[in-house]
Amino acid sequence: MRHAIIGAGPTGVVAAETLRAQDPEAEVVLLGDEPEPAYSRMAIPYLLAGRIDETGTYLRHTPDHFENLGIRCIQDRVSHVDTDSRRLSLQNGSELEFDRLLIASGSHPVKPPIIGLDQPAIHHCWTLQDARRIMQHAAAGSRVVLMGAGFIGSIIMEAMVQRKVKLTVVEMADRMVPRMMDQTAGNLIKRWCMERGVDVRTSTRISAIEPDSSGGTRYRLQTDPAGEIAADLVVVATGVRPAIGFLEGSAIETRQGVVVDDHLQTSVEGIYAAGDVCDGFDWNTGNRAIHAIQPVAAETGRLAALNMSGCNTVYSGSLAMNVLDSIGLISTSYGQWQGVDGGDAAQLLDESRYRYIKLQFDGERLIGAITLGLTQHVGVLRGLIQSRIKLGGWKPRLVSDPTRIMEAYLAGMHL
Amino acid sequence: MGWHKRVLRVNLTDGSCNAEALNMEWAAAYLGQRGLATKYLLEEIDPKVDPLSPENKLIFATGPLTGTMASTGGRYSVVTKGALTGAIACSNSGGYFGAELKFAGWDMIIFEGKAASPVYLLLRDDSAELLPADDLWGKSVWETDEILHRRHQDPQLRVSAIGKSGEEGVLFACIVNDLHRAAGRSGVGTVMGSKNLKAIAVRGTQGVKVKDPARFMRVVAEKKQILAENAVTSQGLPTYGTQVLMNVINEVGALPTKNAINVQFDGAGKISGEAMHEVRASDGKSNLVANKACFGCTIACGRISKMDKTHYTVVNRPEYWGASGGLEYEAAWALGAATGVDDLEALTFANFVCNEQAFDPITFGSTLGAAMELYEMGLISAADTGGTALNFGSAEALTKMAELVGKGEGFGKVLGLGSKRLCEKYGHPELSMSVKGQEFPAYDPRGIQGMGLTYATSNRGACHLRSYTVASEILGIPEKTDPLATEGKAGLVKAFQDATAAVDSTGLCLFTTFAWSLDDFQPQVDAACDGEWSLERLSEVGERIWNMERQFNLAAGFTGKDDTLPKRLRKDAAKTGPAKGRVNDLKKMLPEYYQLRGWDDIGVPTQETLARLGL
Amino acid sequence: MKLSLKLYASFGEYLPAGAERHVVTLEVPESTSPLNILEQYGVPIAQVHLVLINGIFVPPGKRHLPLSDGDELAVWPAVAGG
Amino acid sequence: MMRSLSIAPEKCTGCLQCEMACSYENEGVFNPAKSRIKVFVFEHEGRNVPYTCTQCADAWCKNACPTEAIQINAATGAKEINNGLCVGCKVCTIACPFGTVNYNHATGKVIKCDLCGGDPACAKACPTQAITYVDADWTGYGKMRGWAERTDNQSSAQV
Repeated sequence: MRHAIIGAGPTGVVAAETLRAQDPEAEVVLLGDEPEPAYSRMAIPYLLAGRIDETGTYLRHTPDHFENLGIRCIQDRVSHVDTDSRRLSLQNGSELEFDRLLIASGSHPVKPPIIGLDQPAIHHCWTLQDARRIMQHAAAGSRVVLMGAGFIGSIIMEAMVQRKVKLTVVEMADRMVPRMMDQTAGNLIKRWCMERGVDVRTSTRISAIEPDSSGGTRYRLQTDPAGEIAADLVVVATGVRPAIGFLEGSAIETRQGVVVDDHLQTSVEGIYAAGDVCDGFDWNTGNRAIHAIQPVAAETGRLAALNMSGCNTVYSGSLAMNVLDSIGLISTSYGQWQGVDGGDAAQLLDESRYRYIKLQFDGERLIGAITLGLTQHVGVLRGLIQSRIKLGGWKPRLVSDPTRIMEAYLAGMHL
Repeated sequence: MGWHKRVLRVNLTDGSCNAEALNMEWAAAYLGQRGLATKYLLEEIDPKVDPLSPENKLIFATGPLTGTMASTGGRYSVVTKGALTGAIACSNSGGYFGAELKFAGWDMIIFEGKAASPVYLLLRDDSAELLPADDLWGKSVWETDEILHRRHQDPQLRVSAIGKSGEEGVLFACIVNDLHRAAGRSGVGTVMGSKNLKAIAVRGTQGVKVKDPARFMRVVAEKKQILAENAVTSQGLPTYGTQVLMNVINEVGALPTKNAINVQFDGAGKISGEAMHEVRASDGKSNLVANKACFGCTIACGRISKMDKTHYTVVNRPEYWGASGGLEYEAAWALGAATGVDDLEALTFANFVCNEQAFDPITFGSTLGAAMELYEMGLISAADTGGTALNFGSAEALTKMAELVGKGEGFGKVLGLGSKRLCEKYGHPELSMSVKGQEFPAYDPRGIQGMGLTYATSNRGACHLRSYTVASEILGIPEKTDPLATEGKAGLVKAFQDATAAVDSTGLCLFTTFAWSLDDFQPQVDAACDGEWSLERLSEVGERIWNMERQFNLAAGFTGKDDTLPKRLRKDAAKTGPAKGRVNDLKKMLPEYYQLRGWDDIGVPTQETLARLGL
Repeated sequence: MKLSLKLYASFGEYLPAGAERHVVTLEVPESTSPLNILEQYGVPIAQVHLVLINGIFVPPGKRHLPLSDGDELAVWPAVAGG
Repeated sequence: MMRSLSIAPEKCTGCLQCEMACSYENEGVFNPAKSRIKVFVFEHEGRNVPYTCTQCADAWCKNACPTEAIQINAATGAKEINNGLCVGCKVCTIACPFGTVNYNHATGKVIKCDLCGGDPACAKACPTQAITYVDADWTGYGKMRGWAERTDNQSSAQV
């Protein structure tokens, strides 16, 4: 039995290890297209900040980790999947047969339709190679424009601040991290960043990037509305999209990502998908969703591998959640933080201290939350949402004081 | 080490908060908490000042062992000139607040002046801010606690606050932290109210360090083991709390009853610690639901009670249905025996109200007892009280008056004067069961002679916590003495007073002394604090503190004449029990006491004594 | 002779049926001592701390002496308060 | 036999000796704010609940860690933070549904209970045996496990 895994990110690595643990005899092949040991994109901001070196980004730290586990690693890009002959075509021209396949190809950064993007010193911040290039250009005092204040944009701000660059952040939406934070929290994060010397411009669109004819900086960015921004380096962080291009023409059903069933199996038997690429379910809503986040990457990688090895395991969906550290201000979001029709919310706001907690309820259950400035016991929000605990008398107490989440959770266990 | 060596000085008049270095010379002589704060007060205010004027200061002080792992290391004291007494006031409290103050990096907070409008202090580590409290003014301690937790989004915030009684000038208002732990006596809450200071909310994340951590941990473990092996501290106190004394003290005929007209109370059994364990007929539950520790305490004597929801006081009032601080012995005595009320639930309710609105149940109960006597004499009428009949034994009178005092309304304003002023007002000053203006607690000096000397000489007015000779005279700790004898009591009182002053300056709880002696404190202090702390030095600190407090009172205008007892205790013999026919023989003990103290015959420390103690 | 036996705090469990508020009236032979009674009711002597007859403390060395008619015997384990 | 921390909340008096012992053992200072075990006080109910990591078998924190910084101590079974590998991304803090992995601003790393290498200071300091370190089979973790299973949607494997 040969298991092939496309993608050597966290999903692929967890899946490969799980397959090995489940079946010592099976052949496990891990395909990655980057010329690096398996590493974590999550760690890149810390590399940029100089807190770790490249080895600190590696997913596994034992030398010969994969070799010792008998996992064969191939560094190449898959160009086509033939579901009939169960064969992968690789970019170097060779082919690889498989019995079971996991698509864990992750995401690609989205390239916005802006004139002048294909010039030097304009980079995504996605791969280790991107990080190396950014570090080359992000010297102290240089002017850096960060295009996009989503999760990735916001998380690399601290690194940029630590590199002492002059940083401008440009975001199309009306607030920072719009897919993770509501208006209140997004605005607070913006104010926080601006107080730390970052020029944040929301509701602003970059229309073109032109060389700076005056020679003062490398580029001048045209924005709408209002004016020009000078830049020596532009970092493009305008979102990511599932990497499914190589599946074109295959029998595997794709929409936004690769469509899977409740066992993470695709439309083709024996072929599974997991991680960022997987068009799965939101556990909370029951709707289809893509959760391109680290915990889901690891969870789905493991679950898909269990199913591939014959251990029938139901995938009941993933919970959206995220944690963001924007220059020291820590925020989290969970589940349906926007709330649902007929649900109700509770919130506490202390703008002066950047403290915010918002809870969303559907009846007696917690279904989503946003926090700002909370670092203690924050995970229990997941526990409360995911255990579907009926809060009973604790709901009014949480409405009155939303900080008592840990007590609400423990009350169900111990009182 | 032990100390942070930092004092926060808060000037309420100009709104400034400034850090300053702790005077380590004074710390070396007075240790911390009670002793050190009193030294600051003595140096910084004129003892003659009106306690409710801006010139009085209010000091919150921790000890060097507060916030360490020493058992019971969570105490703090509030030191000021007492509103009730005009004497030195030092009220000690447990709960979590004291340790939190220490964790924030401070040994002491000195409040001076008076805020123009209500404020509270928000103290988070180094950050100290005075914030407007207009919206908190008029709120209870319980409401204030809840609002501040929510407002500052921190479940770990520890709040110490006054209730409405302290705002309204009830002279025995106290300061309540952690909802039901109180710096209870002498009107320290009234002083706080007079300064327009509603609350202190503190959160500390800096921790505490000690001089020799390895030795400290070893010694502390040894001493905790002593508490764990002692029958009182490992069994008696956790199971029955202080309230186990109700039957003991009634049995020995030393339970002051109905304003000390009697020394035994028929209803004692119904309001005892044992009764708190009994299953109620009404709801099948007991009054007591748990025992609770203060910070760091391995004894856990605190009572947590839940009321009977069908009791007349709380029907349709769910705010009183939750668990909260239950009856401790002194409160149960004051609210019960002193007033003749034997309804345990009514007592529990009144006690809840004392915590909720922050006033001292001892002075309240004793004052109500005096008012009841005046009422039965026909000197107070129902018209005065707003229609409530103040008969001895009336639970309704107790609970109604508790609520009125809590809010400082109606006849509660009059009761809020304390028994001394109340009895003077109605022409019978001798009916106030007080010394230096403060009501004595739950031990009748006719049945426990040493307590007569204790009350008469206590620097903060009558009090059991200045020399708890009950331990020896009744409980046999450390050894049994005869409660009806006067011989040897002067020495006993002095020894207890000095040791207690030292213990109250460490940051640890006096209740450990049921198992520990000063020998057990010494190595803990020595391992934690800079310098060498021998037993002799620690004892001397205790004696020095006692004499310093005496100096404060003498300078405030008190004299040896104030070292006395209410006439009733000296003239009216006990009617029942072992002390039947006896009065308190204070005059036999006092001269010997002065002599042992090295004071002259009018109670003034001699120059020799002062010089010996470095005063 | 008749006497009252009062067992308090954790000793309450050794009281015979019919005790109310920790007190029971007993009919005992003349010359019965406090120790006799405590043994009879199974009170663990090692844990006995306070023994009062009519409110007066009886030291351990005198707990074997006979009681008198009408005496009230009250007993506690180690307890304290304040 | 693997041992684990057993919590009996009904015995807890709320003294916080465990928090002090934990912070002293792990941070060298008496400072409950840095404790890995936390006592939650339920005033209204008169209950105190000590709470820390249950070292759950299929560790959510460990699974979510992108840098292999959470590792299992083979001797104790504890899930331990390797500070050298932790980059401070905090994903484990949101992934742990029990809320027992916390971010420490001062160090930029996360902290969690590591059973003190097999001799937990909290259990030693607890004066009432509300926290004990016992054979894993005896812990009465049933209730906790039940809860974990309810929370768990990732390991409903039908093996």
